[in-house]
Amino acid sequence: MRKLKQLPGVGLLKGMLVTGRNFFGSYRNPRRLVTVSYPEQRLLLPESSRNFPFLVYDGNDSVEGLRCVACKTCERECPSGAIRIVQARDENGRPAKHPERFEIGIDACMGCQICAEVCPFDAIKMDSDYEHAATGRTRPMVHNKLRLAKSNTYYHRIKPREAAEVDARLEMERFRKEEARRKREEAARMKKEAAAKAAAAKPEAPENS
Amino acid sequence: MTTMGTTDESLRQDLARRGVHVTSLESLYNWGRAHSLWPLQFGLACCAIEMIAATMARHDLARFGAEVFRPSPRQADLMIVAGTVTKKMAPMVVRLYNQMANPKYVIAMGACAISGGPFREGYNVLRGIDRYLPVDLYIPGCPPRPEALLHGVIRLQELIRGEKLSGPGRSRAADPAVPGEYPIPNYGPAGLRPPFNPDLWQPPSDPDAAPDDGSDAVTPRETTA
Amino acid sequence: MAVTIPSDAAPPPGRTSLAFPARRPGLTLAAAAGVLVVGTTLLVLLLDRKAPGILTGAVVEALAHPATAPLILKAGVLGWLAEGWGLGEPWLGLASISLSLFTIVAVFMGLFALTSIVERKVLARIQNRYGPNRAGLWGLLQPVADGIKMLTKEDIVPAGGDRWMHLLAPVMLAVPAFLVLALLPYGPGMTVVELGVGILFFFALGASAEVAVFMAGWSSNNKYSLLGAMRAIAQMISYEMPLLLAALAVVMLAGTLSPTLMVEAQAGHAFGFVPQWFVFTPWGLVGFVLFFIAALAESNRSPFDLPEGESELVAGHMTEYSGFRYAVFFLAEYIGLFGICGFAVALFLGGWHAPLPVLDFIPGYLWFFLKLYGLVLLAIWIRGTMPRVRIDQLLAFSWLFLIPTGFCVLAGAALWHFTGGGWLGWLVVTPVVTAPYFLLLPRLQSAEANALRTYRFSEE
Amino acid sequence: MTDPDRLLSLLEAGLPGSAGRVRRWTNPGPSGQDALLVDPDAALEVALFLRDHPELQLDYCSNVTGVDWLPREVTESVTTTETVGGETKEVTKKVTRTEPGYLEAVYHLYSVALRHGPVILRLRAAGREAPAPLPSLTPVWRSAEFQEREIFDLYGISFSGHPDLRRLLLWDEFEGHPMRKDYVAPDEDGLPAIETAAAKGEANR
Amino acid sequence: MNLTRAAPWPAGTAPFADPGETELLELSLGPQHPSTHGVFRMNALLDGETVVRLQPVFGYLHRNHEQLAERMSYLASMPFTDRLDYFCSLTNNWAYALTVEKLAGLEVPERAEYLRVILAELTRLQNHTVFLGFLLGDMGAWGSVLMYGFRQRDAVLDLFEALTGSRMMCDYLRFGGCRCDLPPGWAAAARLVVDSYPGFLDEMEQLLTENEILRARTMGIGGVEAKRLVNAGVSGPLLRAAGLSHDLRKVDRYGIYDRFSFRIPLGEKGDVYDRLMIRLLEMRESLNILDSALRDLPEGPVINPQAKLRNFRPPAGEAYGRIESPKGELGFYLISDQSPQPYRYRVRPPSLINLTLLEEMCVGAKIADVMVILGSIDIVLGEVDR
Repeated sequence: MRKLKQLPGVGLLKGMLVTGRNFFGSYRNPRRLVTVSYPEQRLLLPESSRNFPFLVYDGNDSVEGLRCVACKTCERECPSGAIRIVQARDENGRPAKHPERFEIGIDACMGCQICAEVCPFDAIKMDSDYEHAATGRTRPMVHNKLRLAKSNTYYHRIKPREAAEVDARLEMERFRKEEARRKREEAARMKKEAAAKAAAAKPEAPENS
Repeated sequence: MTTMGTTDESLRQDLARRGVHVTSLESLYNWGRAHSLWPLQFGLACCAIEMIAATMARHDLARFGAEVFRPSPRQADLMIVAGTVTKKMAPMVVRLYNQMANPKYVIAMGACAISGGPFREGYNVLRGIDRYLPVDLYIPGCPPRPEALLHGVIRLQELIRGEKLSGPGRSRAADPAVPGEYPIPNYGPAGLRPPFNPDLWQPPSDPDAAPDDGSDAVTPRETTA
Repeated sequence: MAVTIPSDAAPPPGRTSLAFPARRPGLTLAAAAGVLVVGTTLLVLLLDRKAPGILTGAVVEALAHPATAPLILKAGVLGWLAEGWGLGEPWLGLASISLSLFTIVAVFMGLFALTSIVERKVLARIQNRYGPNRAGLWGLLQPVADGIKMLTKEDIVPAGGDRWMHLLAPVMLAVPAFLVLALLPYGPGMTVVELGVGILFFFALGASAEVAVFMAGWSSNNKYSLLGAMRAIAQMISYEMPLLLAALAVVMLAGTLSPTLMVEAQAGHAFGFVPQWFVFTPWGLVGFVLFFIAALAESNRSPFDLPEGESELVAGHMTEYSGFRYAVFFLAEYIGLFGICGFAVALFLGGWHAPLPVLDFIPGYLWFFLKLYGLVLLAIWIRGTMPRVRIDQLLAFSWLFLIPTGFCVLAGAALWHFTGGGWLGWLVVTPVVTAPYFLLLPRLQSAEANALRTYRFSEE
Repeated sequence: MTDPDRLLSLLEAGLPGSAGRVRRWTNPGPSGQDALLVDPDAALEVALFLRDHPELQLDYCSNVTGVDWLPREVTESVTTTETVGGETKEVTKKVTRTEPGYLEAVYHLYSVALRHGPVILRLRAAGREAPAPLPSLTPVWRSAEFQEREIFDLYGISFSGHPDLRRLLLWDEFEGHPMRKDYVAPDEDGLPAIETAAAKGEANR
Repeated sequence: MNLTRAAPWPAGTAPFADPGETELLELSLGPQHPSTHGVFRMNALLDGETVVRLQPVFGYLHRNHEQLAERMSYLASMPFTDRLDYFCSLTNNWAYALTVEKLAGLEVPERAEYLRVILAELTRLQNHTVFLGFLLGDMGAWGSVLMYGFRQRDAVLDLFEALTGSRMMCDYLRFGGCRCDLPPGWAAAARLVVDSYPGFLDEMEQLLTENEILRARTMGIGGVEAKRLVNAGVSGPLLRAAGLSHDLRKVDRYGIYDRFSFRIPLGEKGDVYDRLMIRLLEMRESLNILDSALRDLPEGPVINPQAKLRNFRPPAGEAYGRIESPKGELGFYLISDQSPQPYRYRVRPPSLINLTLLEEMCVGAKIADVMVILGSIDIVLGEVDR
């Protein structure tokens, strides 16, 4: 502990110097004046910025093109229980691979992106739109399937890097599937051919035996 | 009455387009209140930090004349319920609302204040402050970004500027039938008594059907083909 | 002290709605507009009654002589009243005073509106943001918006509070604050009420503010208000002493109790450029700092805003005030600040005198307001920087440092008088008035608090 | 230093007769944090010993918490000797019995002075019925004060010797102890329970 | 030495009342009050302005975090930990992830460990920055320091948002690593923020450390000797301000903290001024850690490939893990019964336990000091009440 060397009051003056510097600095130095005039100017959100989820659809139709297959993984994993999915049924009453209803209550959603993380089909992604203030609580706060569906183009616009990765991955998967299907078909064809060959050869067999 | 009001409004808009500004006392009054929304300095949880962030240098709520956060409810015009309202806290929130002077507005900021949010299954969490208070604006998010709060405040300003002072559809503050204060719930053995204020909120009869309160249209099916 | 307040801090929710019909603001506004229209019509009719040649003449004259423009205009109106209306002496005197009062009130109300927005903007800039800028051009209509809102807000008297005291307190605070303005010497011959004992009257009015604040705190039936009110009493009593002592030094040297004469005593420039304001003497400088610190405390400005004490007492004595009466409190605080800063200008900063002879062409009343506003800006700057002091530190600061300093200033002024100023005066007076700063101030805190601390670092 | 066997031997040396009242509880998981199961009657004594022993100096009680163990069905093989028809033979039977539930208070102790830990103390109340009494360790470690109040509030263990045992988080009129595993919050507003996986307890299943 | 407390405060009585002279005033501060940092309540008994007794009342933000977590999968609790101490979501994440990793015996890849250190130190920086502002606010300064603090904090939050997607509720760590890798340019942006910090700290020191009013308000206020603090479970900067070198980053050396060289600043008196200064000095040390962590950040995977995202069932057992969060020792205690939900999920909240000695710090001080002392403890109600 040593004696304070300076005169009393100097500390206060130093403080006033700092605030004074900030006062004048805010007129000259843009790094000091950090205000973003919100409705006119907006902060550029980083690509990973997230708020509420949306459903991605490919192609042009927001219902037919949905990637979601109603597997309900996100519904199970959602920590705040904000997702509700009703699986569609086809005319025979069998479960179909698309959702009849898909609702996200943004009045409960906490934007944790676990749904997007666990989705095996890259169908649900995080939107960065934040202007959702509304006067009502029920209709505006429950986003239904139509409202949730946003095109892949939109996804590319808000998150170009991520969307490109996802597209590449999906393309790869599709390619693999296609390859697998082709191989399967090839195999089936080979088998068929073999069988046909065998069948063709069959009549000869009894002759041999 | 309603048709008269709308004619009036359209006439005024028409005049405004031609450069004639008809300033009635009503719009002056609404303009004044819209630009002088002093919020109650009152934060409950995480959302309060984003509310504070909205008043800070980067977002600067003060630009809208709303930076005068008053710690005393008597001088506040706007209650931003920012954060989880627990059952233990709910009576105080209602009391604070009652202590505010008319005209007063309530913003439910964040998932918890709207519906209890991710915590709504807990035994001590109120599932939405609208069970006890009339909420003017809901801002979803967990927490909403500061910009979302600014957006909400701008929307509230628009609402205030569109308020009527007389006739049907007049604002809450101008309607003598609307009480200025609401009953304060009591602590019960497992929750609050009563669990909600039936004048303000009723449990939805059919929770499956999303009720239509007409406040926002549903987005139509998008097809570009 | 007997406090019989329900144990719950928040008052019971009952309330009394008062005459001001906040629930029907439209009606109120319509009535106000009606009064305005009728009043304007009457005024126009009155002006029309006689050809206002005298008035036009006065305006032309005033434009030609800006330094005395207010006086010329006033004389014109009075002349018009006397000639056109044949007003006699008692009435003419009344008209003269009313005119001055009206002008002063109008000017200071405008200044209040301006300051409320300037303060918010300056603080915003200190904090690196814009501040209010949406209501009107650059947000200049912000005070109008605030005013409209405050005027139309519901007015609440807390249940269990003392209703009439609650109603009267803001008025009691505002009236003395405005009365102070009548004593200020705005320019040569421009004091509204030329009172021989102006300083005494000023301190008497200042003392009445304490009563008003305590009324507000007591009548609110709220513990925070009560604590705030008690703080206010202690603070204002403690800080009136240094205020008085600093003023007394000026009284001694100027040899008068009239603010106008004090300003006149500071006329002229030494060596042709150093203004002979009291602040440029050693005792005057210390006295001015003393006066300004005490003025901040008297007008409850940061860092002495303890009665309001937002971080611990919510809003202190104003906690229960809403709407219009809260606005009156607000107004009274600012008017009080203007008044006390005006006195600081008159006593130490040379009143209406220009700092340099070459600047004499600018009218004196403008100089006065410039200096006054400079002090107000300084107060705002201080508010943007400093934390609040604690109540015991506040009182100790006054009784153990400011008041002894005040006596030293008094002694310094006496010595200055006997040495006749000059280099001898400087030599003698300077040690006397700065002694408390070196001797007393370091002892206000313990040695421990005065020491710089060093901190150890552990690698483990 | 915090090896339970070493602790037990120190305890036996310092507090003769503690062998029967303090046992080792082995943690089956990979964290390897074993605990001492302390008889409630001996808890205060043991705690003081652990805090003041120069070799231990467990001066820092970091965490205090309650655990509610529900009654559970235990199936175990019991071998008995039976005499069937004059012949004595060993018979192994599967017996299902219900192990009674109990409430438990767990203390995590560290030493700030000697930088070791954690030493875990477990105190078991006799049953789950309120008031499930346990001795309070607040007189030994002040940090237990709020945490024991919280356990009292949420689990219903009443700590004897606690200076100020009131509900910490909930209000006084509240009935029941909501952190117990069988607590069901009453449905207040007639709303159907929220249909979420989490509420139904079937996350990830 | 008697470390236990005095007798409880009997309801409605005034223990030191002298009926002949003064009447004591019972004042309820909160739950809505400008400087209780949220919905915290203190019942104070005042003799004039002097505090005679003071009792904290909790639970106004009790949102049943622990009960909800016991009904959820391990992963689903991660976003809830963000909301405990809502200033420091990443350190909360880390404490939880660390405990689950102990419980399940999971390894963390090296790059993820570095990322955790970087994010934890950034969190510490922004927490302490905001702390300064709120403390000055409690002293009645008109928001300037808070604004400067938030200006600087926003720079850190921008980094968090660019990496994790959210400003406050990051939900970034996963058991066995981190959720995703750095976006391009992140490290350079972080370097810029780190480089801008010393200038900010200099300015704050110029504004604060010599300010006479601040010194008068903080020196000799709220000090309690280290031994009592330890007994009361107080941790973090409070303990270090009292002169005890206890920092879990050094004591437990969790993560990879043993690879960084940093010092622990220690105070002497443990009063509010020391607490403020310790935090200022800690920020400088954090900058050193960040500097070397950003420099040495290795390449590699950010998550252990063995870690399962869904259907995560740790083996039966229990674990207690703790880290040095900006507020103090943040611990998690988990019991697993091999089901997807933890059988017992417990948070050891530093904010709550640091309040144990609040009354002792406040008795005898003025009512205005109570706010400053409370501010210097640096609580967050989300963590106090959970």
